[in-house]
Amino acid sequence: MDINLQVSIGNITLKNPVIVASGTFGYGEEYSEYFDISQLGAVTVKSLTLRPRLGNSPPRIVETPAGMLNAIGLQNVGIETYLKEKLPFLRQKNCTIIANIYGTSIDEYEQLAERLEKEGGADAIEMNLSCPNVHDALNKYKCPLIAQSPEWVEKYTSAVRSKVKLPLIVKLTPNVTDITEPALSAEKGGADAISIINTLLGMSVNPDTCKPRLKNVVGGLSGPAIRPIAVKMVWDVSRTVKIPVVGMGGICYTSDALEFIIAGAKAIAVGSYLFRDPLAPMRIIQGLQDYCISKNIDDINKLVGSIII
Amino acid sequence: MDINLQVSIGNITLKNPVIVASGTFGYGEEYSEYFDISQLGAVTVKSLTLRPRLGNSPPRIVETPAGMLNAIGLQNVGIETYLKEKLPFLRQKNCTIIANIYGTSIDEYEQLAERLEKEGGADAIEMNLSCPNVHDALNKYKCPLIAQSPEWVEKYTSAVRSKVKLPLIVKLTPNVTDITEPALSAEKGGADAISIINTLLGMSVNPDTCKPRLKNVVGGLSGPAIRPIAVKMVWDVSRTVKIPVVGMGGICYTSDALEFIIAGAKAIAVGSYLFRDPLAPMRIIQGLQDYCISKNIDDINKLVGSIII
Amino acid sequence: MNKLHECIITLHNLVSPNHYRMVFQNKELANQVSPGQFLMIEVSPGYYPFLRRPMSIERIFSDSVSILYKVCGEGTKLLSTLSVGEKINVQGPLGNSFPIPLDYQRYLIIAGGIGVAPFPALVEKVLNIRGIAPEIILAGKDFNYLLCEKDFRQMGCKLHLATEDGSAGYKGLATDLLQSLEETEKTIVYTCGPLPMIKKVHEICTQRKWLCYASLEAEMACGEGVCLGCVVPTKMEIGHEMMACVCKEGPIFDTQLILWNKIGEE
Amino acid sequence: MNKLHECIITLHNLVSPNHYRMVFQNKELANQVSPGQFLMIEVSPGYYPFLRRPMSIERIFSDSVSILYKVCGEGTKLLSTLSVGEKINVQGPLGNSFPIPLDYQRYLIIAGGIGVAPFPALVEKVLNIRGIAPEIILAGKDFNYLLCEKDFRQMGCKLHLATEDGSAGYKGLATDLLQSLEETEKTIVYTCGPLPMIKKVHEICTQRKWLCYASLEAEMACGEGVCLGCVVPTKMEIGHEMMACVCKEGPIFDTQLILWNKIGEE
Ligand SMILES: Cc1cc2nc3c(=O)[nH]c(=O)nc-3n(C[C@H](O)[C@H](O)[C@H](O)COP(=O)(O)OP(=O)(O)OC[C@H]3O[C@@H](n4cnc5c(N)ncnc54)[C@H](O)[C@@H]3O)c2cc1C
Ligand SMILES: Cc1cc2nc3c(=O)[nH]c(=O)nc-3n(C[C@H](O)[C@H](O)[C@H](O)COP(=O)(O)OP(=O)(O)OC[C@H]3O[C@@H](n4cnc5c(N)ncnc54)[C@H](O)[C@@H]3O)c2cc1C
Ligand SMILES: Cc1cc2nc3c(=O)[nH]c(=O)nc-3n(C[C@H](O)[C@H](O)[C@H](O)COP(=O)(O)O)c2cc1C
Ligand SMILES: Cc1cc2nc3c(=O)[nH]c(=O)nc-3n(C[C@H](O)[C@H](O)[C@H](O)COP(=O)(O)O)c2cc1C
Ligand code: FES
Ligand code: FES
Repeated sequence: MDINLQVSIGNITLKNPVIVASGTFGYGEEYSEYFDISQLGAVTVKSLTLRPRLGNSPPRIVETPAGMLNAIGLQNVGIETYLKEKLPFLRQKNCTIIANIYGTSIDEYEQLAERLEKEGGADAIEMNLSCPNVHDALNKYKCPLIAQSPEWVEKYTSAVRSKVKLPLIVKLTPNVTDITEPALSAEKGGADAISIINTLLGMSVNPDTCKPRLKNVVGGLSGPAIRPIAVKMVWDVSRTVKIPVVGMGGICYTSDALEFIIAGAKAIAVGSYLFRDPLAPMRIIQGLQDYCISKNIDDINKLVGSIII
Repeated sequence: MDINLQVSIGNITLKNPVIVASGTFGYGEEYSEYFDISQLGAVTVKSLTLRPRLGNSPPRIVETPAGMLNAIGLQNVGIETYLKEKLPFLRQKNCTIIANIYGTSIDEYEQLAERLEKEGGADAIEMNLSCPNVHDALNKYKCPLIAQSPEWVEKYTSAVRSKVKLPLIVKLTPNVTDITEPALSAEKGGADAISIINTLLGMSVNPDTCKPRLKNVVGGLSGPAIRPIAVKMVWDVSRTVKIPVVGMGGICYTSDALEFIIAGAKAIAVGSYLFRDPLAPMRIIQGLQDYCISKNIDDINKLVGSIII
Repeated sequence: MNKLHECIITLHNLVSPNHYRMVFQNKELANQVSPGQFLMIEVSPGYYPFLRRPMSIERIFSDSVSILYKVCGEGTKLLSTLSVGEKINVQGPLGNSFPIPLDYQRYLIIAGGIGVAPFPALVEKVLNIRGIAPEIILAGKDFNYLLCEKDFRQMGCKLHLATEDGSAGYKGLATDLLQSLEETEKTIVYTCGPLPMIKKVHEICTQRKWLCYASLEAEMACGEGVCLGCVVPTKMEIGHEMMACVCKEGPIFDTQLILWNKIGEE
Repeated sequence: MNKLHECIITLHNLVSPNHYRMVFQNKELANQVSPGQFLMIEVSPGYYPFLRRPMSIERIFSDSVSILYKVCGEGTKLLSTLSVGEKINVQGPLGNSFPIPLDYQRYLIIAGGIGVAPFPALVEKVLNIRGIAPEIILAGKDFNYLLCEKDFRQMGCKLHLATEDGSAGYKGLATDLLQSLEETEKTIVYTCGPLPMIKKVHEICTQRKWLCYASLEAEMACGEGVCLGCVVPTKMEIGHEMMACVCKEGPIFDTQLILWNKIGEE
């Protein structure tokens, strides 16, 4: 049986629905020593900012039950170095590239998106409106995120939308009362897809020292621990908006990817579990293929949102 | 060294800060076969409603990575049976009792609280404004919770406050954008303490059947998986309100309890981990004692909120 | 009465593809258990998996207990890696046990697949207090999965075998065999296995006015009636529906009390 | 080049209280590794724990590799329960390795506690390419924790021992011993151990103008420079602070490049 694994997001087509999540795959070089990364549906690069960022002070990560906290603080090479030094590698490998961008103002997001489009730096843009690990000194630990305000989500999205033609994916935070609100705003703002979820805010304390384990005090929780929360939000959002949902949060195995797809995700991303098993995305691509064969499904798109309530 | 483990909540004093969480200890009978439950700081009973409730259809639970989802739907014997058949046992055992109540209107909460006070049915009342597993048929899967609206939290709290003198604990949901808002409302409404966190909304899908694993589709996530989220919320709330915080969410060992206490919880509750190890609360009481000795702390209250940032 | 037991594994064998028998020693536990009850077993330390695993008691010895289990997911896989001599934390005994009314001559057991697990202990007890060997319908996918056959023969039971592929005994289902059994005698039935099988057994028994007890399964967290996670809809309370805990009011139920129409098709 | 290896455990011994040596076989891996590099080890299947554990390479054999580790938390405890013959998934080699400049006569190693782990392989390599046995300051809490002492003696190293309680060698710290060593020779220093020790070694080396390489530790998720979790503040880029990944730019750093004033007291 010939199985179609291709899925479309905006006007691009991914070979298969398996993406790697921003911040867990660098710019592709490292894990290309482990497998042929062109086999992926797409590579999402680490969040890019206008200027290089140093990131937060260490310790930046803590392991937690079935997951981890991170407070990297968007350390990255900056867009210019990306275009010069990282992009050629990804292009040479023939990857579908999703460039994840982070700005501190609408203007910065616009600049980043325009620069990417102009330089052919991406096949799609993911707007990270939901990084929990950056905050201004004034509001140090409250860190309100753009994605926590539906109003701002729409403003940011429509601003960037008006500047570029590239498919636009808006990445939202799970740290909200109702995820469908910012999702609807992103759709209204002209997004081509919603990606959920970014990490959940969390912290950990070392009882021996009475100090937080992360230097930044608060970090973002990822990994299988958060999977049920992510699946629920994917289900909520996919029933609410008409644009595709990219699901992520604790995906390790094929069965996890299937949960998201059946709940309504058109594509999925593997994040922290890459650290444990860099080959996980390849196993999942194969697993999806096998599942479709065993279930006699000729097109993975038929599986999207096929949940029976 | 003589260590003081006593902590006060409103005008009651608990022998120690270790409570058992509502819905994970029944009405005390079962686990009293495992240990002397009068040793606990307090016993929180399963949410009580005016009339007995059948609860949701099975399956009601699913195991998840380092946690579980539940959708019990507040099955309980109802307040009258509680007073007649369950309370005498708890009283005879000399337990400090926190009666957790759930109503579908302000009026029901008032009735429940008054009835409890009148009958001596509790030493403190915990208002469950955050159960994710009950919803009206109309709004089936959105299930807005009282605790998601700061305004309603204040209304509900002050209504019940005006009716009873018993210490009032308000239990909030983590499914909000900013937990400090409902916490402040509860404080304004006259609560004596905040208890956090109730479960996070989640779901799980069986890829073999394409059906949700819970009959109720959505359930509440508990267990160590959510601990970092809970610790962060305890830290947020305890810096914001003046009343004590009862911390819970994934507490298994002494070190977990210490995380919450150091982050700002005056008391803590053990929940789902009881299912794994019914003796966990006793181990934690002993562990807190040992910790204080090793750190030369003569009063556990000195540890509350002692986090060094 | 202490219900948390550190046991020592004294035997751990593969008994057929994917199926293991484990015997663990703990006199206190062995002295408390009755046929039909179950245990909640910690398959590994730490959080993975988070919950204990429910397992029926297969046989009861003077100072030890055996379980018979099928590897189906991560928990049972981890269980299968434990070695003789290792310790294992066992909670129990939990739940009710098989009622053995004395006014029967025919005790009939219908077991499908791993559903056979609680029956060796039951057979021994019936032999003990009634001096009668139960009659058994033992069904499985193929001859590999007719577990405990030898044990039952040694105990003197009359056996009816059924396999789906006909590789041993009757080719077909346990319930077909049940249909073909004589109706005359006053019979009490005990059954355990896949839910559709139990339901069918219940229907046949209802027709024949045979008393039927089934050992049910449900996902469990506490095993103690505390979490209310493992319920099954019943008419145990007269007049209205009651959610009964499989772990507390069960696992053994009079099948007449179960609200079959409220149980999903799975 | 494949970096994910299924290895077979061929030896697993308790070498002193709470400390184990594990040897695992995999020719492909053994052929790739250099002294100073490390491995990310899967201590158990499933999610508990979620991350791999970083471990230095202790010695390199023709078709196997050894690690030396201390049990300190759940991960290393689980590791210690594995048996000879079992399989273990190992990622590596990762990180850089010890530079061995050829223009030195004196190679000096300062190891505190389990910090000794990467040095047996280094000694062998220095012997190999320089024909000189490094001199070693080996320090520990008490005589139990002077790990690898015998191995180093067999390799012909000059050893200076220090224990905090004086139960073997000098009573005091490794750095006291270092202070007391002669300054004359052109010396290159390699160190690994508790961070305060490394910092003190760095200060002494700075005074003496000795080149000093330290093997650093940091909590790690990926081990591959991908997650940016394991950084240490450095001046590796001229003119401004640079967060270097211990797993990629390290674990071996020229201590002059580390921004010591930006490293917390723990
Ligand atoms: C009272 C009782 C007695 C049982 N006796 C036996 C026995 O003697 N031998 C035997 O092989 N099996 C028995 N089972 C079923 C056994 O508990 C499950 O096969 C086992 O829990 C599966 O765990 P897993 O981690 O391998 O599977 P997974 O599918 O990975 O488990 C995931 C979760 O689902 C639960 N679960 C999965 N299948 C079942 C099931 N059939 N029933 C209840 N919970 C389930 C697990 O406990 C766990 O919480 C019994 C179940 C009950 C309720
Ligand atoms: C490059 C490198 C090489 C190492 N080589 C060795 C060695 O050869 N022998 C040895 O005994 N130890 C070594 N360590 C330290 C070892 O990795 C930790 O002791 C181990 O990860 C602790 O795991 P745990 O689960 O037992 O402890 P836990 O405290 O339960 O671990 C919790 C989390 O913290 C991390 N962690 C805890 N302590 C450390 C630490 N000191 N360094 C890095 N992460 C830590 C764990 O990896 C885990 O993610 C090395 C560390 C690094 C970074
Ligand atoms: C170490 C780390 C770094 C991350 N960096 C980014 C980032 O730069 N931009 C972003 O949008 N998301 C970032 N994320 C979030 C992931 O892309 C993903 O949304 C989240 O981790 C949930 O998926 P997971 O549970 O599979 O990891 C990061 C996550 C981790 C663990
Ligand atoms: C099976 C189950 C039933 C619960 N029932 C209630 C309830 O009736 N009322 C309530 O306020 N909280 C209920 N909770 C929530 C717990 O009291 C607690 O807030 C939550 O589980 C987080 O703690 P934990 O991670 O330690 O379990 C229930 C939790 C579980 C797991
Ligand atoms: S398993 Fe908790 S009530 Fe039955
Ligand atoms: S551990 Fe991920 S970058 Fe070093």
